Amino acid sequence: MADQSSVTDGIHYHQHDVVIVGAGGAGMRAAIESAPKASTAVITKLYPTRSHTGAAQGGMAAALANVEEDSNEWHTYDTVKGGDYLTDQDSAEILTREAIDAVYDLENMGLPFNRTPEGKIDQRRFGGHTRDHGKAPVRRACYAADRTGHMILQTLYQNCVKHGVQFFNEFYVLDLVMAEIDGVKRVSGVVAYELATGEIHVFQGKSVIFATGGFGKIYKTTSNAHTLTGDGVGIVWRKGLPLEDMEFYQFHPTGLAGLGILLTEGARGEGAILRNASGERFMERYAPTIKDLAPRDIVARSMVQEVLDGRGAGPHKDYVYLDCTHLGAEVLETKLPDITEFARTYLGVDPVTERVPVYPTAHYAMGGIPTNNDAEVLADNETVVPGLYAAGECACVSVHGANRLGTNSLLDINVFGKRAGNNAVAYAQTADFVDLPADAADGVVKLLAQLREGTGTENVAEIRKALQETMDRNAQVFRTDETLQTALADIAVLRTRYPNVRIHDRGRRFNTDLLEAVELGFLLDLAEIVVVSAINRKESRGAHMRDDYPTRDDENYMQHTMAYRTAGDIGLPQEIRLDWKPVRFTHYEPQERKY
Amino acid sequence: MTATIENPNYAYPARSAGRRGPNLEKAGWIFMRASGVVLIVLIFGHLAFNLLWTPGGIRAVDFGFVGGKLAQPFWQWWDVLMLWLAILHGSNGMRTIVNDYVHKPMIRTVALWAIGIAAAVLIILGTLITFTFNPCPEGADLSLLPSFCAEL
Amino acid sequence: MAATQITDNDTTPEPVDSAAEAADRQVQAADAIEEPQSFPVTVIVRRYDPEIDDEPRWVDYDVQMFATERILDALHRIKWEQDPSLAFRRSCAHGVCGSDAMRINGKNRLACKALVKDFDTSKPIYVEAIKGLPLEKDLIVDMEPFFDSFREIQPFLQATGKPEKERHQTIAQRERFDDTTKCILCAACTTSCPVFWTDGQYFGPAAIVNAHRFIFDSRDEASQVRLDILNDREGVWRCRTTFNCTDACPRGIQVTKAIAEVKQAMMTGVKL
Amino acid sequence: MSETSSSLTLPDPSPRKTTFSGTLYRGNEGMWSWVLHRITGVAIYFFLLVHVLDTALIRVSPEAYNAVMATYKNPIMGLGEVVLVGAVVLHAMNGLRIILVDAWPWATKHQRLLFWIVMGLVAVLMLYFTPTHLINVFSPEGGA
Ligand SMILES: Cc1cc2nc3c(=O)[nH]c(=O)nc-3n(C[C@H](O)[C@H](O)[C@H](O)COP(=O)(O)OP(=O)(O)OC[C@H]3O[C@@H](n4cnc5c(N)ncnc54)[C@H](O)[C@@H]3O)c2cc1C
Ligand code: HEM
Ligand code: SF4
Ligand code: F3S
Ligand code: FES
Repeated sequence: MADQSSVTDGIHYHQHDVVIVGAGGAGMRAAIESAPKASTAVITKLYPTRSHTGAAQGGMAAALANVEEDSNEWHTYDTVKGGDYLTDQDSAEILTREAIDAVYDLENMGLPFNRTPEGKIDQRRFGGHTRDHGKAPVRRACYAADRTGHMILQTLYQNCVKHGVQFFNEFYVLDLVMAEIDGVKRVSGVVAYELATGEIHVFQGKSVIFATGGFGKIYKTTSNAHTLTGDGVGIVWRKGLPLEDMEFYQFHPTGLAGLGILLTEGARGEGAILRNASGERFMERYAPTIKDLAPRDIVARSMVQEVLDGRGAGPHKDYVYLDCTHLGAEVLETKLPDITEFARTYLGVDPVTERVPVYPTAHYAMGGIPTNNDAEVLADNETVVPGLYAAGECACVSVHGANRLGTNSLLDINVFGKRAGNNAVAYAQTADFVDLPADAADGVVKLLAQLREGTGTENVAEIRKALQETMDRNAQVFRTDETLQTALADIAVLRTRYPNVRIHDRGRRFNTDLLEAVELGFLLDLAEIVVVSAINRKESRGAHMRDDYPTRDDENYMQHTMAYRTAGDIGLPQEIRLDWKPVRFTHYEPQERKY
Repeated sequence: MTATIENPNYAYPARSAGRRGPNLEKAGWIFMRASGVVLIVLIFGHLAFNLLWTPGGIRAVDFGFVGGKLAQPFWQWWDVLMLWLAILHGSNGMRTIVNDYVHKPMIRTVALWAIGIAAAVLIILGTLITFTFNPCPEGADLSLLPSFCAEL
Repeated sequence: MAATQITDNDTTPEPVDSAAEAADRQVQAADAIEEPQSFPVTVIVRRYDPEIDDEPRWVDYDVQMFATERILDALHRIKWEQDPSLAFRRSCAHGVCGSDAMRINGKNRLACKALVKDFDTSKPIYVEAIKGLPLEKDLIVDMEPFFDSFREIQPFLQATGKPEKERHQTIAQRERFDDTTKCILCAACTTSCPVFWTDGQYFGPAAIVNAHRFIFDSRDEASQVRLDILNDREGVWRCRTTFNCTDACPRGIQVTKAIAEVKQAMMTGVKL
Repeated sequence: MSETSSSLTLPDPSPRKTTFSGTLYRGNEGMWSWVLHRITGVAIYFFLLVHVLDTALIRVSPEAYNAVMATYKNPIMGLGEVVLVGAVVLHAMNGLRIILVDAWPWATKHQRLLFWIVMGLVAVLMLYFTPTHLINVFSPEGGA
């Protein structure tokens, strides 16, 4: 086992067999596999229990059939169809097959799921999950009240404590170190910035797993945490590795209007209904079979359509209602206590007696770092980067295709987190360390110095706000070439302003000012890729709804977008090359998506 | 009381081994409650009898009065029990408080010993006096003694 | 997107109409209210930069706030518009990650759950770091001692045998420890505890809450181990039932009750 | 292998400040009842030390004992006795509250109400005790 550390020239060097970046659900699930077998370091910019997995509410899908007949084949079908057939079907099969063990693993680790009267794990309905290929909604989501993600995060952290996993808390990974050996790019380690001291740490690892979560902060209204700035995805991108399907960003239908705080789809799973200003249950018009439990892209789109058609509620007619009043206080207090409280606290609306104003909120990145089914990161459509893995929301396997089904992400982080952990250990047990180049830390040192010593006058918060606003306005649920071009032009301007940002905090300790500037850099990079990929996809599929190309175009676009960075540096325009990657099919022929 | 130190005293980093191991905290906790309940009866009885129900209250408390009480086994046992429980209860409470606020090991040791010694001395002294007490000491001014001394 | 005419062929039971109507009226009434107005609020933050300051100091900031906003928004406004060097932790911004416990007007709260409207804004709002953990910078404290206590109580399920599927548990058994599963390890409770402030040695309510979560889990077999750990000089017996923890807990956990249950389990054994 | 990063952070160059305590923590009934309990407990403790010693004088001589008892009869001490009895009553009643809060879930839940009940009981008891006692203290010599 390698587990050493030293200091040279003020830079700390550490060596671990497996280095995991991120301590959310995916990172910690991987750590639980790898820590008992190999020296493992988990580097995380947040204390593990602060990770945004803890915010997930509704549930985790698995065809346990505890309350109703179910099969993982149906689950696969739903996942593929939910993803508007862009889902890689072999990956979806793995996801749904291993789902069952993933849930039992968590239960055995201690997760307190809600129970059926027989003492088994209880299950509830969720959008897009159906029995027998779309016949009716099915109870597939395993849940713990409306804090399933909280319980998953806590349980995984608890088990990391049990295994003595070594955490480096509040360490921001800012760079990936790779070396080319015999023409093959290999991973050598990562470089991190320690928030508490401002010191630089280089972690050398035989294998490195990225599990850094999403990047919802490219949008203004989002269910995502302030810290979800897509650092991991941005780092990989800056290393010249591709990103997949970045145009597919999911908008969750029921965010608290104006705030974006999420109200789980589990509410609709329990029977809540969406209504427009006149009280009409409008989803009957858009998805007659499963109505409010249609997949998110469809529901979000329908809601926006209602508002655009003038049927929105509120003083500005800019939201619709989630009606839970008929569920009764009992169901709300026992099965949906947290969201009930959110509505009361943040909107002053009591779901027991009042309808809750809701509107779609930026929620989940279907795209990200491309990996194969073994969670290995891809350098192009096929070539893996030896030793480099990615899992969780930052990765794109792709099991979610063009639109993720609710409860499939908590599943994804567990199934592919586990796979990443196992494979990373197996690799580390056979491979050697790749030598760190002497200048391993230079990139980060330079980046930080540039920002810290900048003498410009630009304000980080202002640029970020402008970015988020243009993204909200122009690259949201409905997109057109025109809006996307506007967004692109705005981002280009913001990119030129970015190098002139001024850091006011010149200190070393807990310099959050500096880090917000670094994070903004990633946001700018990623937002641009989202927009460029979206412009390129001239069809509507899943979460990507082009008003100017309102139909799905399987002939030209039944393939994944692959974006590559060909040039660019901080402040310089980046050059993005787009390419395609075929979708993998097994059993399911693309069909028109009706619910 | 509530305005205490900003930062924990790093002379004791997070629960050092030296402060671990078997202890009597549980017994002490139960004792505080049990003795408290009994003390209510004893102390309230004591106060009521001496200050409220005896005509004249505090004015009437003198050697004669106390001597008269302590001549009876009932009050002897009452007072001794009260003495033991109150001292033990109070001392244990003081020990808690010292542990809470006195962080310098030297001073803490001294304070804890002082509480212990004071408790031992007072309990022994009080018990001995109650049981060896003579309400009618020889050669004393009869008017100061309990009335029954006159009959001797 | 085709918007067909409004249909009314609902197959699922409709909510009781009166309730829906009532809700509607309420909402309509709310709709009539004018645009919300922002107003100035003075926030006084206790700043401390160990690289510059010998001692913490209070700094005043004036910010424009809306009644529905949170104290976290005020801090962001200060950081983003006035003084970017202000340091504090935060992430989720809706009370589920436990990052931003701080002392606001003398009480521990999550900044993201403290709404401006709940304060008397004619007076300044005081914001300072939580008490009893080493102050690192501004509103940031060192959380390691806190997590040390948490880790010490063996906060993970200990059960022998590997069941084929799930371990069974009745709804009632699951309910028994539901309250304490809600903990987000924000430390608001532990750092509101007067006993903890005295020397930082007390395990603290958060550790006990998390022990409780396992002690009363019917699947766990190590309850006694945890009870022994907490039957310590610095364990449950140090709790003086001051209820600051219960009042501070942003998740509404009945912390003192949980502590009482752990004490009782130490005396009479675990009753599930 | 340590579990956390703490072993890796460098020790602080400057010692941490422990000077300023910030604002007073604004606890509720539970905290203030504990503050009162503690203060009264300490007060009673020190009185008890003295009280055992003065009572011990009965072993010395009736004169000696009566001499100290005379000081207890002084009006200022008489007022002090009211405060002391108040402390005992408060400590005792709150002690009962603590016991209930520890043992009985209903009381745990309603501890605030119980605090005010305790305050009420203390007031009632003191309204009974104070006049009776002060009449004795201030009544003319030999009024017994
Ligand atoms: C409000 C909400 C509700 C949801 N509900 C559900 C649901 O009911 N069902 C479902 O299936 N899915 C749900 N999701 C989606 C799902 O929760 C997330 O996609 C999933 O939890 C992501 O997990 P993760 O491990 O990939 O990332 P995260 O949990 O976000 O963790 C990211 C980790 O990476 C670390 N990190 C990031 N950048 C760096 C860096 N530069 N250096 C070091 N560390 C870094 C962070 O510290 C963190 O530990 C929900 C999401 C949200 C926002
Ligand atoms: C009259 C009946 C009494 C009752 C019912 C009573 C009850 C209690 C209880 C239950 C406690 C424990 C508090 C806790 O653990 O939080 C306590 C503590 C204490 N008691 Fe008493 N007590 C009584 C009399 C006395 C007397 C006579 C003294 C003084 C000699 C005294 C001194 C103390 C002290 C110093 C403490 C510690 C306070 C603390 O730790 O905060 N008590 N009492
Ligand atoms: S018990 Fe409540 S206050 Fe304490 S850490 Fe947990 S959530 Fe925070
Ligand atoms: S604040 Fe502290 S004293 Fe007990 S009731 Fe809570 S742990
Ligand atoms: S920011 Fe997550 S709890 Fe406040």
